[in-house]
Amino acid sequence: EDAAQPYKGAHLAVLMEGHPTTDGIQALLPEFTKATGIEVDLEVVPESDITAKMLLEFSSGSGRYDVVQNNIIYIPGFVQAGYIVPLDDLAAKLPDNYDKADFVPGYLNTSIVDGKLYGLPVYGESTFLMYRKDLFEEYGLTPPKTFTEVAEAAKTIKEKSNGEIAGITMRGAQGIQNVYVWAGWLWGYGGQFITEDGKSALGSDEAAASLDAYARVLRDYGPVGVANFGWEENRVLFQQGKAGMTMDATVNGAFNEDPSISSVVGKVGYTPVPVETDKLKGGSSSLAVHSLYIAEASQQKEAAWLFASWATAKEQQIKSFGIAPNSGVTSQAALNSEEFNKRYGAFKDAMLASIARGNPQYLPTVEAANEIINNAGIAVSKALAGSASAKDALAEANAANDAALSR
Amino acid sequence: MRRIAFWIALAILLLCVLFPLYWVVATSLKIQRDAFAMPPVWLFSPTWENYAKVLSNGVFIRAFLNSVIISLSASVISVGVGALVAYGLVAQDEAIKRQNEKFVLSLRIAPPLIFIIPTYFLAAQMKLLNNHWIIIGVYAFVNIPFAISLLITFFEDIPRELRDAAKVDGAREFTIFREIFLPVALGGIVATFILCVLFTWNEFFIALVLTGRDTQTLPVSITSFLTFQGVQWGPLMAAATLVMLPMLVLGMLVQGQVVRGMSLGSIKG
Amino acid sequence: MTDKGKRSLLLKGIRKSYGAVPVLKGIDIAVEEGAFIVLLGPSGCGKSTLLHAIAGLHPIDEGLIEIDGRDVTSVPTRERDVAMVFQSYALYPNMTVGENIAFPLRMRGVGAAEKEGKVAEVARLLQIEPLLDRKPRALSGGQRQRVAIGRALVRDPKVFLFDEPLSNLDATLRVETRAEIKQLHERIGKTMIYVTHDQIEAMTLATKIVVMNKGEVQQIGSPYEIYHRPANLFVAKFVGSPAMHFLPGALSREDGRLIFDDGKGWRQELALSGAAGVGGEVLLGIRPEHIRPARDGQPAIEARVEMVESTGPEDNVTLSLHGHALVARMETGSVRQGEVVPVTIATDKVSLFDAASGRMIGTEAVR
Amino acid sequence: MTDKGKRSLLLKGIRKSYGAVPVLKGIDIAVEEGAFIVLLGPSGCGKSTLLHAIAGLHPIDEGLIEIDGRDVTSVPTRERDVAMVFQSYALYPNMTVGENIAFPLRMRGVGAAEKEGKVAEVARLLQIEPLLDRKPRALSGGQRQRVAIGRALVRDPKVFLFDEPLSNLDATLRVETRAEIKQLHERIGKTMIYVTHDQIEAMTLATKIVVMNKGEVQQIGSPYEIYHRPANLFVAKFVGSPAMHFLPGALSREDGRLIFDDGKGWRQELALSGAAGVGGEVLLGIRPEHIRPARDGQPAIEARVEMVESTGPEDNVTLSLHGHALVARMETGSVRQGEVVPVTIATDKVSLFDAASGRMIGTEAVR
Amino acid sequence: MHDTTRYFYRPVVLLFGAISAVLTLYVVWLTLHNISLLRPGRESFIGLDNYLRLLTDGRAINALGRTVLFTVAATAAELVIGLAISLLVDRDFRGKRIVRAILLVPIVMTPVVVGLTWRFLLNPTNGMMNYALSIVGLGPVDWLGDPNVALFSLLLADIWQWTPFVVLLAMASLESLPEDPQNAARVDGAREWQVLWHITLPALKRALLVVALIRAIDAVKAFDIFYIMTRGGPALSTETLNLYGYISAFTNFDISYSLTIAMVLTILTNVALLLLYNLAFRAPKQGQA
Ligand SMILES: Nc1ncnc2c1ncn2[C@@H]1O[C@H](COP(=O)(O)OP(=O)(O)OP(=O)(O)O)[C@@H](O)[C@H]1O
Ligand SMILES: Nc1ncnc2c1ncn2[C@@H]1O[C@H](COP(=O)(O)OP(=O)(O)OP(=O)(O)O)[C@@H](O)[C@H]1O
Ligand SMILES: [Mg+2]
Ligand SMILES: [Mg+2]
Repeated sequence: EDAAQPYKGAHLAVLMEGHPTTDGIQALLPEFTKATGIEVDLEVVPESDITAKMLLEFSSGSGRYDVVQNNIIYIPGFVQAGYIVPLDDLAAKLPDNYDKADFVPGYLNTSIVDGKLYGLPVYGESTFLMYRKDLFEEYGLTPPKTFTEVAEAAKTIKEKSNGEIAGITMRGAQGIQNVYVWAGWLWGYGGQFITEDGKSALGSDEAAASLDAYARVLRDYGPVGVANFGWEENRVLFQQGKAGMTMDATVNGAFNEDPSISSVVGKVGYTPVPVETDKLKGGSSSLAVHSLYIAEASQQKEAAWLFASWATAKEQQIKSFGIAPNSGVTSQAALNSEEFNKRYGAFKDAMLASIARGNPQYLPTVEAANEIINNAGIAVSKALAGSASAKDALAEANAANDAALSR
Repeated sequence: MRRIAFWIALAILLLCVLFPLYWVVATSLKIQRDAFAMPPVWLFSPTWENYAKVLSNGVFIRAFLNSVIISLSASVISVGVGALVAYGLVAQDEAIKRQNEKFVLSLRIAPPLIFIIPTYFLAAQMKLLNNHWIIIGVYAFVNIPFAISLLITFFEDIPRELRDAAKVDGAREFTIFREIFLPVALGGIVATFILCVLFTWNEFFIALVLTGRDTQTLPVSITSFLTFQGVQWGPLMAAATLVMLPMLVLGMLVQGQVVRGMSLGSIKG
Repeated sequence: MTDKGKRSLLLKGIRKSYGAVPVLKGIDIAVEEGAFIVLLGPSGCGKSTLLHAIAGLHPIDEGLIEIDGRDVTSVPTRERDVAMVFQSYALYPNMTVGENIAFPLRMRGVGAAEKEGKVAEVARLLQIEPLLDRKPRALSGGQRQRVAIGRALVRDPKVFLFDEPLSNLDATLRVETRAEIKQLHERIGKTMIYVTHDQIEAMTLATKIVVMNKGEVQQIGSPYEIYHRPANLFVAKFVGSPAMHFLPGALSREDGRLIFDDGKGWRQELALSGAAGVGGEVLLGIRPEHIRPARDGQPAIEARVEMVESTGPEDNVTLSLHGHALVARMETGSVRQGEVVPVTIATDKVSLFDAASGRMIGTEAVR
Repeated sequence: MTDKGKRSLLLKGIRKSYGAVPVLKGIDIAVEEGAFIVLLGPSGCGKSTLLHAIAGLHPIDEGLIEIDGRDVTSVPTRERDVAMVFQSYALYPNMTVGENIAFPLRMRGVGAAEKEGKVAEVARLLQIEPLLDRKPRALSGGQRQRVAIGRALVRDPKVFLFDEPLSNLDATLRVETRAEIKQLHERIGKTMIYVTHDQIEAMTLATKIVVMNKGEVQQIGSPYEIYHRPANLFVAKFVGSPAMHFLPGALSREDGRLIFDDGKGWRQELALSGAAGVGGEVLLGIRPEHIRPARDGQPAIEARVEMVESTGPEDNVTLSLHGHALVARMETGSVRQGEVVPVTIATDKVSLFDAASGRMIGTEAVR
Repeated sequence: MHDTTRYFYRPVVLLFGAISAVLTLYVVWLTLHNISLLRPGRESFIGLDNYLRLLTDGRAINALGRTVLFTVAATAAELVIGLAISLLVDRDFRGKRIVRAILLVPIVMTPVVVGLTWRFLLNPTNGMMNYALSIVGLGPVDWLGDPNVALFSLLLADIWQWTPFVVLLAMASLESLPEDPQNAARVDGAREWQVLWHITLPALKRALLVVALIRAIDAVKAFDIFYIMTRGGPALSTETLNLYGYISAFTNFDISYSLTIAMVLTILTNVALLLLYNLAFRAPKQGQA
């Protein structure tokens, strides 16, 4: 065996989400193989289905995948089930590609459970409020700091534009879509998903107030059809200039500022997600991170670590701008690169601010996270459709979540 | 008058069918901004960029080959086995036939959920997860009942006397099946085959769970354009168009084999 | 029932019902080798069903079928080695005429050259050579029927089964094909079972005729026997066209002479053998050809010509004879409507039936 | 061609091909009201195609079809108001026998009571009453055919089209049904076009017979004309069974007497009218019934009996006559094989044909 | 009589029977536990709890109602429209082959793409449907955002996608029909629609019934467009039982409960199928075999 390539001949199976980051890694793989002699079979499946596939694989225990990628909200579940391994020892043994200090700290911290590192962030983002500077100026509005102000601004925009422009647009589609955005309101109103003693907290008055406000502002000043808006519809509507505000992921900034698809380039202001109260249980900006994990069943954990640390290293992240650019890089070096500033300068500061305030508990991170999100999504959807009051809808979700938590 | 009504009806029909297709193809040829413009951009200079992107992607090409291999093999097996079973059943008494047909139809009822999880565990045990055969087998298992139910219908239209005559002429059952039933019911066989191919060609859920990197099929591969950060509409639609083309060609080719009134003139009365 | 000679086909107590409808009610037929059996019977009496049973296409409910001494009752069709012309033709719609005819040979693995030769020969015989490349759907009814015949004739089976094979052919072709079948039979001597409604076919082809009615055998006999010595009223009525006339009356023997009296004034001396039922109620069966114009000097009955219907070669003449309307066959144009003509009855050829049982009780002496 | 009377059907220059195969090559037929037309012709000559054309089921390539004076060439079938018995029966498989027969009435909105009555009547007539509730596939061939007939007879259309309607019925039933059709025709006087291969049907039903060959009309005439004065060799040969014999020879007139000489020693005086072709090559047409046993005193020819074939009522006897093999019809049992019998030729009934053109040049005087 | 035809179907039927029996037992066994993919090794036998839970699960019962509504509506509409289309194109005209291939387009299109496309077409602000409506002065309709409309919008997409299935099979059936009975009906004075009603449709009956059954079965299991277009929303208004089962399995990872849902759905569908089948193919009367 070649001393410089101790893992030559290893054959890694990697499961990743369809994402620009993945495209970048895929394109760079030959370099990795050349450097280490490790062959990588990269399988790409859509983000929405990857968890199912991964869990089936983990529970069958066949050790088919060495490295997998997923949202950090699953970490507690995976750890508890013993599906993934801590990386600290590996990092100590094979530190070559790993530069802990280079990761955006907020991102890396999400992958640490009980002091142990379980994942390497591949990409991350937060949420912020986007508003139309031109309209705000025209109608004499200032960027809202509270949700009440959001509602007022939305009202003004809708009325002053004679209903031509929606006051605000947000995701309404049932499930992770509406929960992802509504969660900002929940936290911002002083609510939370789960109490410290592990009970569902959606029955609280804060939660009800936040949902009531969320539903009301969308019903009254939102666009037609918002109840089925996902990330895409929401983004497109805003970038076509048909809405005065939106709250969504920071990556949306990249779309707003892309002249090949957007008609609001340069007209958008970015500001953190508002809060309604100062008695917050957590921030109203999200911290959404997707990391690489090493499977417990893997027979070649060291090679797997080499790959994971290589794929998330700053060199690769910077190179990826030339392949499949995206604003979700996790390396500070990449964030500060010229390329990044050129592309995403317009919202970079707001983005970094949001990340800094980002709430890693933004979505529930317990074992039953998915189910809780699903139940909450139904409640949001019901309130939005008016088929139940915010309070009743949440009460139902609360009961369901309690059941799920106790299962 | 009637002719005009016919052509108008046909035009409306084609419009309804083709509009979404037009949209898909047009989007694949548009740059992103035009794709979502409202009012729609009817005139645009096409870009081949999306196709170039899809075709330069080795994964897509491999998935294409996987899809071809898997859907053709599974469909050939399904129609082959289905036709044999259908032939056997058509020859039985009414009661036996119905009883079996009911059973066969009921096999189609189970949602994939029910068998996908057990199958996954089984395949994992047998280390077959990255193997073409497991997915071909599952697709055959899913499509055989379907093929049987349809082919019984088509075989039943074949006059009983033909089987009798062939028996008198010294044909074995299998020969009758091959020489008479298959050709005479060709229209039905072709329709069934097309549908089986389509089902497997487009099936997503089973493929997602049971395929691995080497066996991934197009519908799974295509969803890599549905990312956490949005749908890559241009490449997705280009890929969708590319996925559709071979099926349309296949449809046209095999449907050309069908002759109207194949069984005419075979019996009197 | 014929029992002599080597038996090539034996049917014993064949019963078959469709659901509750009995169609064959115990058929017993024994066929010696090389016989040409014609099945006659009214539409729906079970002839086709019987052929299907022999071929093994429908399972029978009861009974025994032997071919060449082998019990084939539960042997599959393929192994019974019979050839059959189906009443409904049952052509293979996906094959050309040539392929249809060649099919049975192909199934037996006959070599290409022999196959082609045989197909060509059969096609020539049936005058369908120009059609060999057509599909059945592009054929006329008669052409289809000929293909169906061809498919049987091309073979050399143990038994031939023909189900009304010539019904849709024109007279000329029918005569020719009939002659070909007869020649074939004489040449290869295979047993043939032949269903037909054409009396001339039946009479000229058969070595034995089987008359069936409602799933039962009425009479088995040579064409001559069937026609001239019908076993019962049914057979007498069914065979022959125009049909036999039946005059009810009584029979008596006077001075050793057999006298039929219709009770309405017609007394007729008969020159028959047998005639057991003297004294009882009888039916006198007279066929059209038994009524003839009286030649000079013959004892004549006056008959009025009620109607003349020409069939071409001869006229069917309806006569009023002692108040009975009887049809006679006469030379074309020999009588005219309204005329009164002297006729005689061939009193040595007529038949007598028991009115109660329908059984034949007297007819001409056996030749 | 008949031109008198009101025309109920006129076919003019009908042409039709299947692909490159011409099937009807210019058919002209005019039918006066209430005629009963029988179409005769060899299998595949285009009879069914012609009926389909009249019914409007196949578009024709050329020509004109008029029904009751109205040009219907491009009128849909429904409006032509014809009833048809299809050669293939074309029963509705999903309907019972009763529903099949009632269908045309239903389509015309006939009331329930009337419908039931008519169906019952037709069923009785065709002896299918017990089958009214069965589906066609549970019927025998002849039963199916009767249902097909019933579906036509139940109607009262402008024209009836029958395509070999009785081919699968037994003789008795055929005679009865034929009589029913004839009666129906006499009663309602509707035009009927009737295809058959049965000569007796043709002769007894038709008011006019149309003989076709290869898509062309050969002769149109009354049954008597067709049989006794065939327009050409084809008609002479095609009509009549056993067929007419043709002796080649030369014709001459000696002392005002017409003499036929076969060149091999047979000279026969003929008592014919016409006979234009004296001196040329001719064919002498002799039908089987023109050869009769010579009565005492008649000029006789010695004929050797080569073969006797019984058809039941009579024997077809093959005679060797001046070296020619001729079939004659004789009374059953009147001659035996090997015998030499004296026969006469009905020299006033035979026909003469021009050997080159095939046209008829002389036959018996018109009655 | 000795008949080899049973060897044509017995082995396959037996094999399928065995596989499904084993599968059913295995699945039933799983449903008696509380298996979650997130809790490996912590599952326990809980008896009929999952079934009891389902009985009282309002979400599931509503989903069942929606499944029935969707299935009936989709099957009926597709059958009628599909039949109409196949009759329309069941004649000879120029370009028939092309038209037939084009008619396949909707089933040829990948379901994911169909869902996305329709989602886009039905987009209330940017979609083609509302654009078309606005041209004739109607709308906008909130196709997918209004809980009262969303299910019907999905129905629209489903009809678009699956009607060709009916068309393809109906055309194949039509092509094998004998012409004579239809001609006879014309001679008997039937108008074209009467020919259709009295002769053609009865002849197609079996094929159409089987197609209807298959479509109904597939509609019960409809997944792709639901998943892509609404994921059961808004306000659960498009959540069918099958989708609920899927969500239980792959969102909640509650395998046992999901299999319980799937099992109950399978049983209910089976019962419905048997009833429908027996109704549709009533035993023939005596002597008509
Ligand atoms: N679809 C077709 N394509 C080509 N030729 C055809 C087609 N249908 C019929 N023919 C030919 O047309 C001719 C006339 O057919 P038709 O059915 O009219 O004959 P026919 O006189 O009724 O004969 P038959 O007495 O046998 O019923 C036949 O020679 C037949 O082979
Ligand atoms: N599937 C069936 N169900 C009930 N009865 C049937 C069935 N098939 C035939 N039959 C009846 O059985 C009897 C005999 O039918 P078969 O076909 O043997 O008659 P056939 O003697 O050949 O008559 P034909 O001369 O009309 O062809 C008929 O009365 C017929 O109605
Ligand atoms: Mg029969
Ligand atoms: Mg014909």
